[in-house]
Amino acid sequence: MAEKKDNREVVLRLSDITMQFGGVVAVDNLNLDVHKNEIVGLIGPNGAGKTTAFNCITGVYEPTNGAVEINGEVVIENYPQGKMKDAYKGKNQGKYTKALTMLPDKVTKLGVARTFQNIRLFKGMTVLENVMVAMHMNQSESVFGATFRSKKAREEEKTMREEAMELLKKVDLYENRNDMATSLPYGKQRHLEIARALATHPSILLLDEPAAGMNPQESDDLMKFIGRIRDEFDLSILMIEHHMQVIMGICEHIYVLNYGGQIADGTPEEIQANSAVIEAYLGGDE
Amino acid sequence: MINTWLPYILAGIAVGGQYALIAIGYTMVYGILRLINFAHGDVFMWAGLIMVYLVTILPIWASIIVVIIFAILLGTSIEKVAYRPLRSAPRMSIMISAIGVSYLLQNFALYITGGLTKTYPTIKWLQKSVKIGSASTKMVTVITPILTIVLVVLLVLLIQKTKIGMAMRAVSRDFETSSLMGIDINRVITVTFVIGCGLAAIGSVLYFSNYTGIQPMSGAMPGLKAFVAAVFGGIGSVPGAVVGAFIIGVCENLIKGAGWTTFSDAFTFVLLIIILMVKPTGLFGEKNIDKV
Amino acid sequence: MKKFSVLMLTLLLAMSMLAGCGGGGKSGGWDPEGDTIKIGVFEPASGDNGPGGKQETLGVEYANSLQPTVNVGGKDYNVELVIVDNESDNAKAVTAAQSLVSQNVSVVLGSYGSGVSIAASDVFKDANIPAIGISCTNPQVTEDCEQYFRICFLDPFQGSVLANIAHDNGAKKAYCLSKLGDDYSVGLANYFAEAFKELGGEVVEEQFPDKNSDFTSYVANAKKAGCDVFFSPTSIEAAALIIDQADAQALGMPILAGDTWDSNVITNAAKGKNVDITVTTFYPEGNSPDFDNGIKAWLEENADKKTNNGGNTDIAAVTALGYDAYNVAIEAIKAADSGDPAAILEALPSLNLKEGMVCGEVKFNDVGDAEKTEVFVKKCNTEKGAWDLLKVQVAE
Amino acid sequence: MENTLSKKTKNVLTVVAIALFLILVYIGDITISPGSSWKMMITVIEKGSIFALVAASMNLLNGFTGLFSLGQAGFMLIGAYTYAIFTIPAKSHNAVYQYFDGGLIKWSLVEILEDKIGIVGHYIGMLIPMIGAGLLVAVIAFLIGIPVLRLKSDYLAIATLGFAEILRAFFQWNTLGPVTNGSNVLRKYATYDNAIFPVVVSGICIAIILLLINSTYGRAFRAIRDDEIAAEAMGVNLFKHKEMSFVISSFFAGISGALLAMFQTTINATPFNTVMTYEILLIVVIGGIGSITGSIIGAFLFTAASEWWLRGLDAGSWLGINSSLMRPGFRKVVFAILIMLVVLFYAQGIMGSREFSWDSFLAWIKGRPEAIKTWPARRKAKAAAKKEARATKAAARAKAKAAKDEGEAKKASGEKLFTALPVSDEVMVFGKEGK
Repeated sequence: MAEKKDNREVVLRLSDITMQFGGVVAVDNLNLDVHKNEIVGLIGPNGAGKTTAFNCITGVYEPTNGAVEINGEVVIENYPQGKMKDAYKGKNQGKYTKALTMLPDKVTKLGVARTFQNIRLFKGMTVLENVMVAMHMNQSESVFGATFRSKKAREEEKTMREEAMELLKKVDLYENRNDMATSLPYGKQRHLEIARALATHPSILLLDEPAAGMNPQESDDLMKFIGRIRDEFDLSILMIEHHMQVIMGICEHIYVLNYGGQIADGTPEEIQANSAVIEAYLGGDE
Repeated sequence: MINTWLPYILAGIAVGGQYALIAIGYTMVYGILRLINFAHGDVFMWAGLIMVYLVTILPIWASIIVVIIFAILLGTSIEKVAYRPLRSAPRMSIMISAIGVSYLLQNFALYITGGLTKTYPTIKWLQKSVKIGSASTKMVTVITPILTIVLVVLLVLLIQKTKIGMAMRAVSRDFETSSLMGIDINRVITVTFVIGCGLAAIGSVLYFSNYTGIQPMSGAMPGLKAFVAAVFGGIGSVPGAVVGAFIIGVCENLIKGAGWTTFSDAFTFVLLIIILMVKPTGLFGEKNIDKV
Repeated sequence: MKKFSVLMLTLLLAMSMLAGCGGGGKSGGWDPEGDTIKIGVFEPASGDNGPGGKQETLGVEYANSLQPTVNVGGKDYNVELVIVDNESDNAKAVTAAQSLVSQNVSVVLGSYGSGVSIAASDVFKDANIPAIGISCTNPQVTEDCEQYFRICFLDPFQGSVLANIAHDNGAKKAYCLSKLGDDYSVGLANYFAEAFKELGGEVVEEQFPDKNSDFTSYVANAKKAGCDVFFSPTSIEAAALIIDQADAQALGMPILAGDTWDSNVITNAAKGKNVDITVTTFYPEGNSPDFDNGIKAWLEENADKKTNNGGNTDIAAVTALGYDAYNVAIEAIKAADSGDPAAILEALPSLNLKEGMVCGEVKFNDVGDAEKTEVFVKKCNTEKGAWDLLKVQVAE
Repeated sequence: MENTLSKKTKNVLTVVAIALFLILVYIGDITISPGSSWKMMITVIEKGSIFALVAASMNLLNGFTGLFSLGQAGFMLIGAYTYAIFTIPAKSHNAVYQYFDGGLIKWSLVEILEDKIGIVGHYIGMLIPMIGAGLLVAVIAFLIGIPVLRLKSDYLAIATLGFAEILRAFFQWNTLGPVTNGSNVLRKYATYDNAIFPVVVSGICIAIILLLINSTYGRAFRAIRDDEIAAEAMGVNLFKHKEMSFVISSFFAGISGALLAMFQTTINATPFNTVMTYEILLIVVIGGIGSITGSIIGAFLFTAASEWWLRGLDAGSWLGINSSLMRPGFRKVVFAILIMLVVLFYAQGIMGSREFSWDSFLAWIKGRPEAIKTWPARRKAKAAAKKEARATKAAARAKAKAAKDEGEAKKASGEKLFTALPVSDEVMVFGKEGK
């Protein structure tokens, strides 16, 4: 594995992350770094454990072993306990001794926002409301004040609305702000998911197959868009993607998973030349 | 000591066996459709009610057969009319539909019976008094657990060994994939309802032979308790439902025996909440992982 | 503007709320120009007390068939019965009563079951319509409700009679089983327990919840506690199940119950079983041969009425009381010489009826209760499936 | 959009409409004589408004937060008892608590405050226990919520249902008799005199629920309803918001319980059973899950139909139709069938998830003459569409059958039915486009 040299600070670090469901190891000893303002790609064939890795970072799953560091602080850590102690099939058992868990909303509050592989917009709400939901966590008025429309609540609602509008303008959805989220065309729904994630004021953005289902023209636009928001919002981005065009076009560093295990990492050029990766994609047996 | 508690334990085992026969319907339907079939208890009640009217024109043995057929037809038609059209609808809608069907069955029974309690026909053999140790009880108390266990063993064999049983297991594991694999989902569901309602009908014969009054609400409480038994045993698991039902039956009667009669029904729900908190998958259930 | 309108609205709401607490009801009207006088029948046709309510309604209907008109102010009016089902449910009773009031009834008869009567009493009170309780024996029905009268004896009396019967039969320890949330049941059990304790007895009290159909454990509890008598003032619904279990478990002690058990449902359930049932009641068959024969013939004529009576022509005490209640109402209308509820209400306390009453004379005291002094004690003949009159207990 | 009303006009319209309604109810209750059949309407308005409140509170949970809870009857029970216990006049205690030596609490808040500050105190004495009832219910809901809100959909439903039943048994417990009067009725407590009282209280409460739903918290609730996982990923604390919604909903259920106690004038625990919860749920469904307006309309329709309009079905004649089928119980059968029809064929209910607004209302009114005029044409079009749909369905069926036959033929000829899905077609892209 190629040693990675980067002087920027590490904002997200996965150490020995292993996720085992019953007897199946979905993610096997994943080590990954995302540096400040870096765009990192996570690729691998279907079922390689990419989304599971995302779920471990965002607190949806508790990893079976390993730790997640966000901005230099360990926020998630676990080791095989209980029944898993004997059933554990991964590496580095015993290396971790703490059990730190974090719910997804807390992870989001730490500045890690995500999108979903199968779009998960709020169906019963308008585009604008979808974005405003993501700002809810940053408002400070109590439910009582909000219900009875205290001065603070009105001000906060107003700022929220203005900010959401602003954001929608940036992602070209301003015209659609009052449409139902599900009535948007597919590509715009993807944009909205990203806009919604941005509304949580993240420093790290996790994109799960943002270009899925897009044609070359659309994915090209998306690529530019991702680059633009990275600069505009000062983001570090970790993305899962199957469109190699996109991955190779914008990622500075790429990690490759297969059957849960990490088979390679490096710059796009290195990955393209890596024989293990080619084998994984072409299928070694055939 | 044992003599004092014997009648309660006997009653508990009997009623537990009857709950078990109802609970199987709940657990199988839930296992496959992920639906609490609220109307199941009312199908049970209707099986009892129809028996009352049938014995006036048919001999007892024939009535029992017709009652079982009737319950099966009722259950499967409920599924066809009220659940099948909603299969792709949100889970809440199908549950509401189940509650609606339950409401309809109860009110229809209310109309038919005029709100009066109907006395269940006497099946002499089941209702004759027997003495066990120092306690005297009805024959049905002795028959119920034996019959229940025999039926459950047969059912488990059916699920484990036959092709349709395999299909049922597949569907309960993964609804969509099994339908892609060419399993006729509708047929599997129909068979599930046939088994569930048939057993409920047998349960009704035993239950109402023991507690001979039937009124429109007669199915509601046993239904809820049977459902709790199914959850307790691990929903989707037939042996689990049976074990759960026996435990609930016995505990309920012991609680009454201890003088806490006000809480005999509430106890079931306390048990439910404890099990949901401590081990939501029940005694024999399996863990499900939500996909994100 | 928005603020202003919100303020206006709040003010308006606040004002109207205060206003809502004031105000009051008004008396209903009876139209003398018409040709009918309506009598409301407030009885359960479904729920726990459905069977009893239906039998009571039969008595009213039979009386109505004998005397379908009443002469007021020299004009004959048809008496129309307006029957509503209170579903044996305290919550539904209020609206059921309200629907009677809204149909302009002049007087209300009923109900079987004390709970629904208590629940509805405020509706009749607000509308100022007289109500005649038929077999609601709980004292609370007529207390503090000037509009509620009653033509049967009360539970404290019945309870002490029953306690005496138990005591006279040598019982030392009594098992009392009542139904949770049923005022009649809990009330009578309480009066019985009080009286029985005064006589030096011991009482084990238990209650069973709504919708319960498994009485196995209660019967077992009575046996376990070593009681000498099983007292269960319950609805007919529960009664049949209790009898069944008592037989199956060989209860081995006499069962004692109140007026509700005086029904052919009980005798049918007890037929051929090994149980010993004694009840107290308002009327024994055979006390008034004219009435007995008349109603039996009437039941035979009307198949659906017979079904409501449980499929045969045995006469329940509540049917006889229902018959009396209708006649009391007619007499009250005559005495008031008006179909106006207020006038009838005024006329009722002065009534002193003996003629035509099959369950003894009716004369109301200050509270509005007819002072009945006779209690009939019946024992179930399990061979024939019929009631045998044991004795007539007269209050001192 | 050109003929929408200004905000100002709408507010004026709302105020006027509500004021008019309240005045009508108030005057109606005073002037309509008890013997008039219109009196039933007043009763329906009282009961309907109480059920509108509890339905709205249930909708807040089920329709707006996506929590399928069936505990509403249990919460109403606590509310009703709390209110009743503190407002029974001192002199009536011995009569009410006759089996418990007059009970433990021997005073009435209404009387105490009335003595101190006169008639105003009387009303305050009614309002305090009513709000107290809501608060107590909220506290109990908070405690219940801690364990049960971690459960998912139907498990949550059955657990809340279970809690409601436990509460019911608890309130009937004889040991608590000195406070709750055991299983016996509580009565003689203070009640309102005019139908306007429950209407106004319910109205205020429903208005608060509406305000909540339209606040940022309401948005968070709806986000949870639409997609729990996404909501959580957007920083919405699931447990906190579910608990919030559960507690607030229960608070209003408690208030409506107190109102129901006043309406009924006597209460005991028995009727607060699962059937009552089901009825509230059906109101919500008829009105439309996710529409407060719908819940209000549903509540009035449900109450009016079951207590008033359909009563004739029980008595043997209805709308001039006489039938021997119409005997006691028929009303409920008809009613249950109507409900099933709504559930199966009109699943979105009356309002769907829409709310009332003057614009749509006026548009609807304006649309009526046109709609009536074009009705025959639309009916024709509908029939044609139906026919077409039937035809397409038949065609699809035929096609499916053909496909099936083909499949069977293939199976017979030994061909594989399922071809493996391509694992990754990206390889091609990878080879060609890589930099």
